Amino acid sequence: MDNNLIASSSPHLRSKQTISSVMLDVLIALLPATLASIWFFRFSAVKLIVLAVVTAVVTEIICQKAMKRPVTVKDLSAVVTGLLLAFNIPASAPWWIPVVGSAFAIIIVKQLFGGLGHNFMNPALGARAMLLASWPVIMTNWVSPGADAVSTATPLAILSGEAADGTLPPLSDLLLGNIGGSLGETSAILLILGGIYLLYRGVINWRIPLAYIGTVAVLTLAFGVGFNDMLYHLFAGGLMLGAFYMATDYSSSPVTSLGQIIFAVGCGLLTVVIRLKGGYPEGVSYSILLMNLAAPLIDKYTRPKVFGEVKQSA
Amino acid sequence: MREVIKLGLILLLITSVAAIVLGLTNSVTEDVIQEVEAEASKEARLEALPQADSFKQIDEDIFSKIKEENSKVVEVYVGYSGEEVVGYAIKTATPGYGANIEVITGISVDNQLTGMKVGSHQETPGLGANATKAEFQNQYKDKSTDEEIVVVKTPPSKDNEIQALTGATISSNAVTDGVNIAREIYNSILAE
Amino acid sequence: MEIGALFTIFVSAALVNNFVLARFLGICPFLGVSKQIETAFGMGMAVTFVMTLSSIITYIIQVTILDNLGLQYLQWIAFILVIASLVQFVELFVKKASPGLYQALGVFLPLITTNCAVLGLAILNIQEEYNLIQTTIHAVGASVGFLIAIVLFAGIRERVALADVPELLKGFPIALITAGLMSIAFLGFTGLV
Amino acid sequence: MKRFTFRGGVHPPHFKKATEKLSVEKAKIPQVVTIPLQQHIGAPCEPLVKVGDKVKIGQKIGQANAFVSAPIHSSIAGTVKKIASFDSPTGSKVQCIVIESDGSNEVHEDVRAKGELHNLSKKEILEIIKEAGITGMGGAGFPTHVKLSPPPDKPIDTVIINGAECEPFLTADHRMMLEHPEKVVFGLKAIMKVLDVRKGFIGIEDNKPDAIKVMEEAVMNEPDIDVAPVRTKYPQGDEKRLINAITGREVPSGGLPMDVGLVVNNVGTAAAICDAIKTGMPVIERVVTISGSAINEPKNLLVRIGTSFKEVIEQCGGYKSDLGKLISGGPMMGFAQFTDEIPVIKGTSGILALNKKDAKIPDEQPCIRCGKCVSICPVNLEPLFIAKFSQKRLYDEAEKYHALDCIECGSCSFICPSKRKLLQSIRTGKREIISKRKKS
Amino acid sequence: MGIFKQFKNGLINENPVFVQLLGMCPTLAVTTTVIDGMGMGLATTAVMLGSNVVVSLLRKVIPNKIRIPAYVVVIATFVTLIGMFLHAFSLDLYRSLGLFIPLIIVNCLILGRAESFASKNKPLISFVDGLGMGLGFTWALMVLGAVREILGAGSVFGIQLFGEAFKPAIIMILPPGAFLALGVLVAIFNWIKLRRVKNV
Amino acid sequence: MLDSILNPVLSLGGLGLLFGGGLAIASRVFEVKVDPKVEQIQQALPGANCGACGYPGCAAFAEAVASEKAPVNGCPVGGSSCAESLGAIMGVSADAGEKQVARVICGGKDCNAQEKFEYNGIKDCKSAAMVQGGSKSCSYGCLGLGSCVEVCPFDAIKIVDGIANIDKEKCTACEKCIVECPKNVIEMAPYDQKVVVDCNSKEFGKDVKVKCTVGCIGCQICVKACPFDAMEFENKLAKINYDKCTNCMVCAEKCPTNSIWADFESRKTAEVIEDKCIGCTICAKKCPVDAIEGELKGIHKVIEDKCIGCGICYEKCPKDAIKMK
Ligand SMILES: Cc1cc2nc3c(=O)[nH]c(=O)nc-3n(C[C@H](O)[C@H](O)[C@H](O)COP(=O)(O)O)c2cc1C
Ligand SMILES: Cc1cc2nc3c(=O)[nH]c(=O)nc-3n(C[C@H](O)[C@H](O)[C@H](O)COP(=O)(O)O)c2cc1C
Ligand SMILES: Cc1cc2nc3c(=O)[nH]c(=O)nc-3n(C[C@H](O)[C@H](O)[C@H](O)COP(=O)(O)O)c2cc1C
Ligand SMILES: Cc1cc2nc3c(=O)[nH]c(=O)nc-3n(C[C@H](O)[C@H](O)[C@H](O)CO)c2cc1C
Ligand code: SF4
Ligand code: SF4
Ligand code: SF4
Ligand code: SF4
Ligand code: FES
Repeated sequence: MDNNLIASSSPHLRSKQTISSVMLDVLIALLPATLASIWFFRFSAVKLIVLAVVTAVVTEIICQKAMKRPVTVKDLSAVVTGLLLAFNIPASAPWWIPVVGSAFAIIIVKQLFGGLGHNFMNPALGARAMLLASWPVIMTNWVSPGADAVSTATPLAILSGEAADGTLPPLSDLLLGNIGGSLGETSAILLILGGIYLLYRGVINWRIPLAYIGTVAVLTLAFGVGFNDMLYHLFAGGLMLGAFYMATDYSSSPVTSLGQIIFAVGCGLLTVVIRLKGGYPEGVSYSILLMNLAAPLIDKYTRPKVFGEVKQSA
Repeated sequence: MREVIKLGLILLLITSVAAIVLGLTNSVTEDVIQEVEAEASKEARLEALPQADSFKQIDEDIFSKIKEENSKVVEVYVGYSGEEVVGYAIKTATPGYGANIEVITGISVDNQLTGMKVGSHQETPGLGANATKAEFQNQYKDKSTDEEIVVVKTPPSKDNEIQALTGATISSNAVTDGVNIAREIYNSILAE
Repeated sequence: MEIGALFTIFVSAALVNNFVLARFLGICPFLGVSKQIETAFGMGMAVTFVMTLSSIITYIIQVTILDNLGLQYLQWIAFILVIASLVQFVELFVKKASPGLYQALGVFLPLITTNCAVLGLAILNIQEEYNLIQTTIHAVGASVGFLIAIVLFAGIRERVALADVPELLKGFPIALITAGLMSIAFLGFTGLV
Repeated sequence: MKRFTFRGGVHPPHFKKATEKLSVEKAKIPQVVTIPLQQHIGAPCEPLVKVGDKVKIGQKIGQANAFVSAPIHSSIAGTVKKIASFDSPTGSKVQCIVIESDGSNEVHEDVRAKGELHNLSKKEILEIIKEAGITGMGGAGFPTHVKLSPPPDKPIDTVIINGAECEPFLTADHRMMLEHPEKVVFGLKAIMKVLDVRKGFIGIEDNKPDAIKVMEEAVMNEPDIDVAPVRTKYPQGDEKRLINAITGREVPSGGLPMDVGLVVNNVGTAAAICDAIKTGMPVIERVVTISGSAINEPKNLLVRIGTSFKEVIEQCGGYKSDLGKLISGGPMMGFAQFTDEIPVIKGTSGILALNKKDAKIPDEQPCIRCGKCVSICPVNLEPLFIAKFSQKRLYDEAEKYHALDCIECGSCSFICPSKRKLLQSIRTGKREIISKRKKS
Repeated sequence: MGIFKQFKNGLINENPVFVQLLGMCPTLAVTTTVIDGMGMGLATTAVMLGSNVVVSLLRKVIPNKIRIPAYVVVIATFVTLIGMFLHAFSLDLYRSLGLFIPLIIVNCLILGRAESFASKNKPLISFVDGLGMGLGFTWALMVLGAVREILGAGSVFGIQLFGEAFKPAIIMILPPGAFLALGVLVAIFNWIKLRRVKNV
Repeated sequence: MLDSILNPVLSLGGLGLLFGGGLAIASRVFEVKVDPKVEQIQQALPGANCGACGYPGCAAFAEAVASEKAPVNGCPVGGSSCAESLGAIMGVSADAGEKQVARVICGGKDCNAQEKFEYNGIKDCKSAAMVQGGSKSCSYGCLGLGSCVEVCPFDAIKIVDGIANIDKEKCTACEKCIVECPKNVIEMAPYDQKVVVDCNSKEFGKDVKVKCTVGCIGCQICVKACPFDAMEFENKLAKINYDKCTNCMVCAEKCPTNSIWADFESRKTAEVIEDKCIGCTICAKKCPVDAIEGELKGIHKVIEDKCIGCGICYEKCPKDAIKMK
């Protein structure tokens, strides 16, 4: 008893989960899909993923040094951002696309707002939208999987009738990922697998993915899309990626349960509207971004009813 | 009440002075503006139909017939070289990526496209907006009016094909639509 | 007038060509009065009211006076006069008639005079050769777009105000960057309808 | 088995293994006790003795002059040595009476059986509870007789005995139920009689199946009393959560259990009532769980009030070498102490000594808005926002987010992956809000 | 304040764009190129010179109650005049500035200067104030235009700067680019000012 | 020609008349009384209604200024001149009286005071004070976690060696820090005050002694030492009556624990200007420490070693023959 004791405010117990463990879980969940994309797109996938991740990490370090803040790359959030950004670019993209994108994601979307948890917008998606607007040709040059990477159209582009010359691949290819598209939006099965892992680990909850995917399914049918095409809408494109990994991004989605459902339904609605009525064949990223904008409002107006709260009667 | 009248009058005075100044200036610049505008549109038409040296708006009743046939036509000018009719400059507005794209198509009386000029539009700079570039517009030159013009993404292999702007198929299609409408109008109404 | 075309005008004005985020109209109040959701909402409602009313009145003036007398060149000055007076008149009226409404909306009215969204809208209506119904729909669409943008913006700003934004960027710079990111998201509406 | 529960909550590791199988041992009677004159919520007591006075076990030495207060009794026989301020486990200095034992263990003559339950009137029972200085043994230490005198406009229809013991490490209530089920039932019946209530529940978390079984046997012949197994989840033991779990009623925000016709008492409280009636012995000792990673031999001890922590811990084999933190109470709600020279009081349900590693709370990282704190808060609050507002000194905003409804259970701080000290910020905010309210 | 100081005031210390953030709409809308920025800046300057002088001359005549409508009329008159001249003599600029020419009327910068400065000061100094503010506005617009044109189109004044290899980021000439560029520029401006204060 | 002038004049003039008159009437009809101050402020504002101040228009801003919710320099359009006139309207002139500044009355720097435990929590004094009253062994001392630093709008506070230190040049006496500090260890003292008791402990001397080497132990030596009766005792703690204190610094010299701070460097000694001295002996009589000697009618002399620099002689000398240096 001669040494000083430690004292702190209760509670004196903490759970084991930490930021890094959460982010590590996300990376683990993304691993199968990452391997698949490397399998399908060979070296170009490796190149893009490595560049995106390394740039994200390095910019984060530089930024935090410049702003004289503690360097927190160990929390792995920059790695997640880099990886997800890489998942959002086509395999044919030149080397500087992931570099510019990651830098934009980390600096403009994340660090300028104060870093982890303070950004109101999903960094990877913000960067993707920026890249898409800046270099639409590069960002929409989809190639088919395999060594000989020829230009193809994505299933959604074919569905929307934009690419008149394409034929729809069989659904099984869609599930496995043997289709044209960006690095990460290929294999629906593996993405869902990873998603289930995240659900199991308690990193994400069921609300956002389920409400999102459900809304898309219901609305595509309601818009008069046939059942079979509806399946394509679910498994093609970035819906699984978006629903499990990007709409669930902590920073940019609401924290309340009701809010998360509203958020996800909004994402679903916008996705369908953009896909079927808008200017792009794919609507996942923009719909998530748009709902990101609404997240603070949603949070504010979906405050849960406090236990025992009595509604004031006038 | 006195104050009300006073304030009203002062404002009246100021607005009147403003009106006088503007009226005077307008009477000076009005003609200039009209001239400049006319010059500008003539130049645009000229780019589409270089053979002509003067333009006249087409007769009302023919124009209304054209309008009936296709409402996307905005205006039709007859091009003269001296007294002789050498062709037509047909302005259309077709929906592009951003908003309507105005296209002036020049068609000579010998069934040839003499040129095309993209006017006001709201396409994305660097993408759809590249439709205003000469390389793109020149593709339409000297094509026959007989066949519908088709947009392809690869270098054209047939005579009636033009290559789309990279990454801007929608804009390319819209522009080509405009040209095709002009072509059809010419074929169905003007050629006689 | 078919409903579909009107709907197109509405959606286009509200989302695709959002007045604030795509057309850059009404930026000053957008940046200035967006620190809190409640005030932003009040501003948005006031703008909606004034834009709609002034669009209709300027349209009538254009058709009955300016076009008739060939005085199109007086359009700008006439419109601004109309708008300025209209706003002031409405403000006076509301202040007297309903202090509650004044607190909610009226206080925003003076700010609207120098809001280019109002004048811009009035001029655009004429430029686009809309008729009265289209003008009204366009005005409502544009103001709803303004309302959406400013309320979302205020929501985000309330959140950003609590974030550890670097000192240098506090205030306007971060607000502008926020608006920029919003504008990127709004690109998602391009090509809609 | 039907299990009751509430919305939210967390699952901290139990750590109960160390002591749950150990019967309660009687601790050595200390040579010196330091008895604080305020061990309860409410007004402090006036000392009834002077330095030099002789006192006996169970003798009243502190007089409660206010209604919300409870008398204090001597836990040993001996001489009053000092009356002065000392540190108490509640974190402030309190006036204490220091008594040195004379080794006689003489019991005061007032301590005698008060009669049979059915012979005693409500008033009499209440008076017995009051005079025995019984206060809530569940932690807060609210004088029980006050709780049992609800105003006439608040009819009570149900009593719940709180045997949830959801705090990790603690097993005092558990052992009490296993070893003296009859006392608990007796206490409950006494309470039911005072309140004229038909229905009684004993809520027990389902990680104590043996206690559930024993209690069920004990109430076999009591048609009005049911054992209600509740799901193991923190803070199941909070009275409002327990009420919600067992009866489905929601105590209004800012209200008390009696607003929905309920009274909740701790297992230990019930047992103390039993003792007070059957033997007349006031609260002079209580069961304390001594555990934690820096304790050599964790134990459940029956400790005299006023014994110093140090002495208690010595009876548990003392500290392991790397003591880091000493906590009075459980790890979720207990108070960290800076010395072990503080007395056990009526509300001390546990003494935890953690080693350096367990003592250290990890550094805060920025909130990543994972929303976990929101989804587990048993009161449906949004801890991340309240904490943020409080840190930015926006106390009005914090109040709008219902900061004052926080029950300080600490679940949010526990669950946060960013290790944010949410509850500490919320507490700061609450304090500011309250002091502002008082000013205006 | 001396004449020169008044001039410099608008250029730097109270720069309408970087410091006061006034007239944001034209600032953001017409800065896709340096030329447009300059055109808008100069047009605004011209209007401000005119209105400042006239308002300053009339400052004793106009009753307080209707001063705002009166100033608005004065400004609108000048804007219309500028519009007419641009239309007649510089059609291209007129077209690319488009809607934002009439909107000069509602640029708070102009009304603000008329109200807070010209209505209280003599014509000469009002003129200088207008010139300073106007040129301050102009250079800011040009800088913004330059940044956006270089990054978004790879050119300045329409002259291509880089070879084919440079793929300009189109976003810079789209609306988001305007917000982002201005945000960063204001931050840089603040930073420079801060450093100067520190060094002094 | 006539048409092209007449039409515009008629139509625009008509509009002008209509609106000018209309508004004038309307403003009469719909008149609502407003606070004259608001009106005044509104007159002084640019009236651009641009919203740059964050309020919806000049009127709203004016109201906010009038009710002191907005600062007088809140209008970016109006600039400094506008701020001045608003300031004049609002009458924000410095209030009379001696300038006060805030001062942390604790000397318990890292090396002087002990920690009673290792605090493991939020770096905020209010929050820390809620854990066992803070980790400093003295429960009255500055915790040094710098909450006051954060709230000071003028950047006047720094944490030096574990306790807060206020720069009196920067302090504007806004009292924000006083409100914030959970330990109530910040107090106002006159700007010119050169002697301050740097301790806040209300404990008994012997308790103070074990906790802090520079705490006031209540020995009352200072009370006896003070020649001007300026030292008082309150709650077992020495307290200077600033009205009586002459900044002579004797107390600080005498305090056995050095818990009284004094700015010794600025200490002065009196000196007799020989030319002016008429030998009235007033100074010698008044000097509390008998540091002046001299014969009646003779030139007086200050004994430097004895002089404490209290300045009494300087004040009392009828001939201004004493200077302080
Ligand atoms: C920000 C942005 C702007 C675009 N602008 C145009 C445009 O102006 N014109 C156009 O045809 N396509 C534009 N597109 C591309 C279309 O969305 C679509 O991908 C393209 O027209 C399909 O043409 P492709 O088959 O040549 O790839 C734009 C895309 C983005 C992301
Ligand atoms: C978060 C929290 C957890 C609690 N856990 C328990 C518990 O496990 N056991 C218990 O008896 N009381 C617990 N309590 C206290 C009860 O709410 C309640 O005060 C007590 O059961 C009342 O009985 P008493 O007055 O006899 O102490 C807890 C309180 C809070 C706020
Ligand atoms: C300030 C205060 C006043 C209370 N007043 C009453 C009361 O009037 N009646 C009652 O039955 N319980 C009252 N209680 C007791 C509470 O119901 C509760 O049992 C006690 O606070 C312990 O609960 P806890 O351990 O959950 O905090 C009061 C508690 C506090 C803190
Ligand atoms: C479930 C989950 C999903 C995430 N999704 C994204 C994402 O879509 N984009 C991204 O940049 N970072 C993502 N991150 C990483 C991290 O939260 C992100 O960098 C923060 O937005 C930065 O504040 C995710 C993290 C988690 C735990
Ligand atoms: S649990 Fe922690 S990280 Fe998650 S939202 Fe709450 S405070 Fe933020
Ligand atoms: S906010 Fe309060 S009640 Fe909710 S989890 Fe945190 S400590 Fe418990
Ligand atoms: S003076 Fe008060 S607020 Fe400032 S650091 Fe010390 S204890 Fe904290
Ligand atoms: S907060 Fe105010 S009183 Fe305190 S030091 Fe700063 S300026 Fe002085
Ligand atoms: S410049 Fe457009 S609102 Fe101010």
